[in-house]
Amino acid sequence: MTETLKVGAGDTAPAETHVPKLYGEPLPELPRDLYIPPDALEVFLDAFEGPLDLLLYLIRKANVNILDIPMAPLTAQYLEYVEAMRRSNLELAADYLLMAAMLLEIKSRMLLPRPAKTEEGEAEDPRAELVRRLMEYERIKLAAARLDALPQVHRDYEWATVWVAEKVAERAPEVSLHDLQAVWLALMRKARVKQHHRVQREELSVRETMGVVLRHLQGRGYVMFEDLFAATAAQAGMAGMIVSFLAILELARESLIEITQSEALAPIYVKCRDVATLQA
Amino acid sequence: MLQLYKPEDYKRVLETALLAAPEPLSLADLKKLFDEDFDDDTWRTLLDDLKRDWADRGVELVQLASGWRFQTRPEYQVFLDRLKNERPPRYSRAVMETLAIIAYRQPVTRGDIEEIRGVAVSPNVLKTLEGRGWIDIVGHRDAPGRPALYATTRKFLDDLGLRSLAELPPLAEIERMIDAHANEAPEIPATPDIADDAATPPAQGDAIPAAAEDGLFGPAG
Amino acid sequence: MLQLYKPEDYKRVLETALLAAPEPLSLADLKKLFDEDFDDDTWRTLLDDLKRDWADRGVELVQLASGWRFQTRPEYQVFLDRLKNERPPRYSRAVMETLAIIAYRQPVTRGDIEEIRGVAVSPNVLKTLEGRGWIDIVGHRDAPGRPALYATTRKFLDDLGLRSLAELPPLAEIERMIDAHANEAPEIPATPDIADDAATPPAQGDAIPAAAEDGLFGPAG
Repeated sequence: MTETLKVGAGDTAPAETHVPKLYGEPLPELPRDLYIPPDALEVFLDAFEGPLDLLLYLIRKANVNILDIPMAPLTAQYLEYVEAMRRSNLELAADYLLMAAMLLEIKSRMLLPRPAKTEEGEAEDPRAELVRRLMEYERIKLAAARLDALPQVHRDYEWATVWVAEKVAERAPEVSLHDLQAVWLALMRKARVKQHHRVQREELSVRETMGVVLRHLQGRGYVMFEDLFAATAAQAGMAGMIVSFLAILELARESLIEITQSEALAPIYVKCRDVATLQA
Repeated sequence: MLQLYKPEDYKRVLETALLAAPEPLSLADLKKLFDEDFDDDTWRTLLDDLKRDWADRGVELVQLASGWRFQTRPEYQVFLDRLKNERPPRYSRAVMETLAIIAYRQPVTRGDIEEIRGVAVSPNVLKTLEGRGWIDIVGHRDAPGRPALYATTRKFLDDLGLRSLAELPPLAEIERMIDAHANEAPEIPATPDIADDAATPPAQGDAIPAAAEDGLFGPAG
Repeated sequence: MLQLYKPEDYKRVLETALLAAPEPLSLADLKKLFDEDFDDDTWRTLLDDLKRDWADRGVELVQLASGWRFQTRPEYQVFLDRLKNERPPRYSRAVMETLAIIAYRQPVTRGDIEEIRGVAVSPNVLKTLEGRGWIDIVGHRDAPGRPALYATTRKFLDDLGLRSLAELPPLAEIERMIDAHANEAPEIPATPDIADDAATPPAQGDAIPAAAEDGLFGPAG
């Protein structure tokens, strides 16, 4: 594994020549692609999202294996970049300085003899954490580019938005069967409470109910058989219904009412025999 | 880039732009869509054609003062309303009680309603229900003043999703529920026949108002 | 009221509702449209049919995280852009990388994002994404300072045309690509697209100046 970073062949030699020294350490080779005109440095800096992005650029540009990074030249290039920034009086982000310290620390640990192998296998490479972070960042960087490539509403397409032509007429209230039933139930309950004492006081008699039925039939022509029960049942419940039935039979027997049914199971209608004489 | 050759291609771009535009698009706006400069007759043809394409849909292309836009047809409003979460307005208690009384006791007079409710019925209440087309007068009772008899209409059934009055929650059942609540203690065993009779609503419940209208079962006189 | 008889009639109501809805409509929403209760297969057939009807148009029916919606096809955007006064801004790399970390590693704290990106995260980046309604705070990590945990929203999926996070471009694939590249001998040129992707500094226009973006330290001394 060579310890020099390959540099693009087309790169021209820098006009400025001086002995590159970083923190007193001479560089083995000039990191040519890092010689940037000072006024372009700011633009260059802006192009990177941080030290990890810059390191990835240096590694990919040199086309070296990310799992076996040559630490010395990489560190040298990185520091040269930091130094160039310092020379141009550009403000340096803390993150860049932090990374510089980390690179120098890894590099120095690389110079020390490797510790003995552990039980699990090879000893931890001093570069392992850096490699892990670089790979994770590269994954996210690619993912971000992929996300950005996805069609995005308002940038790449629009929602269809058809105008809703609202009618000017106000919205009619809605009534459900359930509402209707609940109201009726409440009405019936109220009616029962009102009539409770009367029902208790007065005895239910067939004759009295016959009067109720007659009154109910008065002026109505044909009345549904069931409605007669409904009218009396509302007043006296099931007992009232039985009394009503007896009263209707008695009225029919006395020929005061007429009961008709057109066919079996058809509705049964009840009608006063002589409306005129019964009118009050 | 998408290449446009036939009039169909242009129409498709036009349609897409109009469907996506939040505001009506003027002819000047629409002209920005294409590099080509059509004369107004061509534009008119394109737009008329597009309008015709949408003739049988729930959405139509209309020309307004400020330009062209797609909008929903009024007939579809009732469906779109169902998607809204806002609560629909509600009728007052007086209107609901009156409606319930008419539905279950029809035909009834205003006096009948007042008797059951125990309070006077405002003419507005009946007017509201008549205005909605849910009740109408089906005759007059042969009594002093010949009071009007109210019954529910076919529109009432349609609007409540009923095929006939027979599908109203049965009266007897409701009353059994009241009984169960009111006098829990003395359970009088009902003769099955009677209970069944009372619980079975008339087969053609909605035929009653109609019959009264026809004068068949109308007030004897 | 409009009567619906044939499947075509139902499809037309469906189409109208979907074209007019300001938000995607879920199946539950769509079911509110009709009195009839169709089973899911019938719904699927109706929607698939409708989708097919629009196959050759500039607008398409798509299924997103929160439901169904009509949207214009990307090929037509070049025309629609001509009607716009301004183009929507492209997000900076800082914003997109932050979004990617939240999307793929959610829920994450600001500290997690900084750890992965290797730089401080400006509050503006998070504010931009929150303002778009793409991320929100879903809780707090049980750690010193109880940092907020960020996650992506349903709107993020809707706006990017995804039905679920599972439809994000797979990270696993990206990892394979990196691995394939990493395992090659250093002398052999890398797979071109990866090398290009990773080694090409972004166009200047995309990047927010680091000084404004990430907050700078004092001059190195």
